[in-house]
Amino acid sequence: MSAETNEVSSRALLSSDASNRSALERSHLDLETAEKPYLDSNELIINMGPQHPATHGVLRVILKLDGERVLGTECVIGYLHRGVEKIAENRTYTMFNPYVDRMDYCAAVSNGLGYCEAVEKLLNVVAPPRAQYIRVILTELNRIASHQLWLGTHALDIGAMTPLFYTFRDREEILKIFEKYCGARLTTHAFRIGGCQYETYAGFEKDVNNFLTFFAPKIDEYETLLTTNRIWLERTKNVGVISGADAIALGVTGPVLRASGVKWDLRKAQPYAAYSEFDFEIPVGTNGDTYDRYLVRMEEMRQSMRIIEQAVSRIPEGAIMGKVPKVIKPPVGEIYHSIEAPKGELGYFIVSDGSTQPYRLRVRPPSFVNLQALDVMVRGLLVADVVAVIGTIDIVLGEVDR
Amino acid sequence: MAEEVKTPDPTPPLPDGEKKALVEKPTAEKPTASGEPAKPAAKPAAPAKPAGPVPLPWTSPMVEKYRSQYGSGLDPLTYLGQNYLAVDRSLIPDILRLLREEEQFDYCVDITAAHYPKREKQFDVIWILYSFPRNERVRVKTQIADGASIASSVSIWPTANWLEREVYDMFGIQFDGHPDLKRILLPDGWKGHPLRKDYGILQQDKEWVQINLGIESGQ
Amino acid sequence: MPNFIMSYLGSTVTPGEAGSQFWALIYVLIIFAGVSVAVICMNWIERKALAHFQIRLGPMRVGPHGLLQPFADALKLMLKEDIIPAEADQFVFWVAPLIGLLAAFTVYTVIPFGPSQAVSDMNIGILFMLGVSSLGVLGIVVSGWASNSHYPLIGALRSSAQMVSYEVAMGLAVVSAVLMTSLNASGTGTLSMIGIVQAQQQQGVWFIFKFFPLGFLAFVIFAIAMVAETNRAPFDMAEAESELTAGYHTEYSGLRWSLFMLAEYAAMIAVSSIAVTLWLGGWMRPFPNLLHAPAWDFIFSLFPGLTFGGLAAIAMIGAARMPAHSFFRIQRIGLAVFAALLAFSALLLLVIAIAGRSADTSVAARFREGIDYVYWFVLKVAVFMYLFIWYRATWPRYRFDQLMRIGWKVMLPISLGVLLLTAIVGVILP
Amino acid sequence: MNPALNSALSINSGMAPVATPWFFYALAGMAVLSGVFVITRRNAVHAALALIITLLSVAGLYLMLYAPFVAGVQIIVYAGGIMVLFLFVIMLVNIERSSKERAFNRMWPVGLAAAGALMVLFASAIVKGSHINDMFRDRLMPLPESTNTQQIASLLYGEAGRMGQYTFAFEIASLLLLVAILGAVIMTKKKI
Repeated sequence: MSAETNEVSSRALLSSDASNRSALERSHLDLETAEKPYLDSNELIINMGPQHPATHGVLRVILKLDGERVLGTECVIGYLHRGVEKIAENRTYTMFNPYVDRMDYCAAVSNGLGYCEAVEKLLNVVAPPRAQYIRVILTELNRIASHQLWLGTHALDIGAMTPLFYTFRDREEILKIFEKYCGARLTTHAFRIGGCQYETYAGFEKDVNNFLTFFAPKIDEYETLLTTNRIWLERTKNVGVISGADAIALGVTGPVLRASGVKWDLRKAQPYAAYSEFDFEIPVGTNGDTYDRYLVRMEEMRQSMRIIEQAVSRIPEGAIMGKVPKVIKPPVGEIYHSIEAPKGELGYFIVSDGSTQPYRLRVRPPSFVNLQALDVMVRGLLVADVVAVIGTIDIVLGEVDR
Repeated sequence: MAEEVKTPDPTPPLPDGEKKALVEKPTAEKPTASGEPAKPAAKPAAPAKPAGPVPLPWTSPMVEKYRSQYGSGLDPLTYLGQNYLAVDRSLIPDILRLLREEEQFDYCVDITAAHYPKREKQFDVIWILYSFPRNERVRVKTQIADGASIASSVSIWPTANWLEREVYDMFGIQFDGHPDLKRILLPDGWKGHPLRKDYGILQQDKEWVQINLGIESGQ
Repeated sequence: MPNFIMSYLGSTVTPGEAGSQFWALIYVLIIFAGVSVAVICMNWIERKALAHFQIRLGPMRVGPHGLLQPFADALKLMLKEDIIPAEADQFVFWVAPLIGLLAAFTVYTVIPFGPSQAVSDMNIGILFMLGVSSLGVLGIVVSGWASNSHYPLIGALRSSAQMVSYEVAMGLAVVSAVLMTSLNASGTGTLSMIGIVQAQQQQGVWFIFKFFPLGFLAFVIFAIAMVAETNRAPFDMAEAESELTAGYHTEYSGLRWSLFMLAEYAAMIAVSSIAVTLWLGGWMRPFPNLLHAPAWDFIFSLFPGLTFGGLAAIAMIGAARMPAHSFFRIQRIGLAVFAALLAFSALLLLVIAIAGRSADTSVAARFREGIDYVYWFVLKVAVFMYLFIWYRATWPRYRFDQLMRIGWKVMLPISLGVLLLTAIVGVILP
Repeated sequence: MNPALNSALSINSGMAPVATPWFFYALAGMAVLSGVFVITRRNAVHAALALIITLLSVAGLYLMLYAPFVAGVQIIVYAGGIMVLFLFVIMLVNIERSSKERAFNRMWPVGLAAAGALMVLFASAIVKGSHINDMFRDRLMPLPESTNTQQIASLLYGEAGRMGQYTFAFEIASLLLLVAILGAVIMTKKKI
């Protein structure tokens, strides 16, 4: 790293020090009282990423270190910026639908659900119940898949290689169901505005049920590897702590918020799709540390299985497509709709000018907002913890940068 | 106001099934907000005007209080069951602070903007807020002219830091008092603000691309 | 010439003691080749075992079941461009991998594969081993510095701090084993590696079971410290790939990088050998104290042959189970030839075991004995090598401060306590 | 090779006769050469590496003197332990700055004079002792049967039932070192 960049980034770090002080005094107080370096040693500024194995893509974090202790961070993002919002303004509502899958590609179904529901809201139509159920099943399957991916990579960051392969093995079963349903595995484009494009294939319920019976012991298998593992506990307990108040102030949502003790899940708070019809719990943590976030996500997978089980057993008959015009032309107006994506609140703010293309489409990406909390979470920790915390926030750079 | 010049669009047909859905939808949307007097105003909105929804006045004790305090600078509206306040630019710092401190809108969901090049005040800046205690969303909206700046809300919600940076990056709207207002998604030296309507979808900062990437064009 | 070889086979002392520089050189060459082959095998086994831990197949393409993969890797590494960063300290960058490699291989001069199967029997053997293996850290430190880059520097700082701290606990654990060697009539212990095994032989017990649980505790401390010493998971902070990309060897490539790997694996084998020598009876076969009848000697001497036979059978089954597709024809033939080679070795070993079954001083008997010694020693070391892989597959990585805390606040007091208790018990008990 | 040394060697037949003059000259030469490098290299890491070679050569000389224990301790303590700490510290120092500083200060003539005097002393010893072995003959003791390690142990700790010559001094020295370690820990760490 050149001296020039050093200077720029350290200036940026200093200025961000001054900024958040009012709202986040706790973490900054820690920084203030941290031992001053005894010798006249230069603070080390190292550049983590964008080509770094543990930054989950092309995240670049500039770390200011004293030895191995983190004095401050600055995230440099945008390496994967594709201008999704600009593209939306130049595509029709239908044409834009596949693009949303490319944001959080680990949870493409959730992205699609959020988008379709937002446009439906703008159109003032509701998808028929059967479509709602299919949506719930696929979205929850995707939530499990996303959490599996998170678990594998997070464990890999902390040094446990093996869980990655176990989670990928089991994620494969979910992807198979997606593939059988809509032909795609990752960027599924499963839903359409007004409902679903495809009726479930013959044996869909059986496949999903098979997956549930297959997967239940697998979660226990993951937990056997990690939950009571001494090293795992040492590496995750009291690491990257964020209090509930700080989390709310920083707009953190999803499992990260819930692990800090805030019992808030959009599926319960403002139910969308068919979620109000299912019985499930919201797992909540107490300490807001990396371990709690791990536990919360593990429990979320179990709760997702509960939802899927109920949905599959009660899936109603009927149409899968609502009465939506061929050409989607919502009335003039603007709408904000958000869903609980695996990573947090995924919102779509759409402004319509009455034409076939969105006048303005804003995506509220959970990863982007959650990533902002990284600085608060890692100050005063060690380099190794930065990796653990990046993992635990569960970011997907496709969504951060859009 | 964007919605003042609204022409109700008759496109969405509302057959019986959809009507029913429409009626039950707002209740599903805000189950805990039913205790407030805001609902009776919102509920009959959709069935009363099947031709197409339009923004209606939004009334609630909270809104009344501010209305009396700030007068015409505040225009509370509701559209499809979603409430928003159209606020004059000068009132923005006060309103946001009051919403945060007195009305418990403790979670700033998003800050974004929209560009209307034909208007005199070209930009809408929109705050999407949520209150955990009330389980209620509200949007705050204001219009500002190109080149004008607006008060930063980082001191109210720290999360506004990156969100405002993104708005600055994409629209070029200045936020006064932002601690570190610089580009976030685009590289630092980039020229232009891509989400403005006059920025073409294939447009790019050719100069930057040539200097920094060493290629003729990014496309 | 045959006489010359036979004279050696009849010898009961190491070439170093006998003053035979020629045989010492031959031994050095054999050990160098042997360790290199062991590293290659270890490479393949690690990849395969790790793969099977992780429900993968591992290398399958180069040779039957990827058997030739290590050679392909070696070839690739040798042909790869050798990059020295422009800002690096050229000379130090060049010399750093050699330091580690030299340290790792020098240790082998005193490792006793049998009572006479060692290059030399230094009377400070264990001290020499600890000293020379502690030189290995110099290579790491210096390489991290010479790269002139942040990640290698942090990796080097981590590993130097780590190795220096764990050496303390390791040394104390070793001392408590050395103390146990003095429990004989004359009351004098030994630092000689061969002497330590012989002391276990005389006392009729592996030191791991001596003064239970003291010997066991010392062994456990050593077993933990040796993982930290060799920078392996879960203590692989120096090269933690998710934090420091590759730690101290981030800037290295090609052959130079492979020297680091070679040194790492050689060091792993070396520390495992120390553990085996000090606590697990070195070259001794299991239960020499209980099952000491000549018949038992004979039965145990069949093990090397049977092991190779088992491997041959596995390879044969593998060849038979290969899919009947023309693509696999060459692989099948290759695996069958490999199986045949193993079977031939097995046969040879069995013949030697039977020919040398009498406990006299005939050459065949000496030969059989030598094979037995080396076999049991290598088998014990192999168990440790498997453990290294197992650790890596199972555990997350410790954080640096936690590692140091364990080293100084847990391991050091325990090893001191074990040392004191061993000394007290050793004086009181006999 | 002189006969006295030969007879000394024959006593301890367990030791191989590695103590040929060639080994000595090679090791001594390496020690001197790398010693010169230590003081002339501007780059501190290069100097440290040269110092390691010096220490290892000296360890080799100890081995030739049938003092393997001392050689082993030399390797462990100096080459393996202290030099690693040296490097550790050097790496944290700004090399660019230190390499620009002058390698010698104004005291170098004094040092040179001292080194010259020492050299004259050694040279006279060599010149005097080269043709007559008498000078060291009465000092050349036959090697004892016990190994060097045991000799040191009996000096330090005594043999069965008898206190060693230096037991008390040794223990006092180790206590002093312990105090020094504790002091260093307390001085550097505010809370333990």
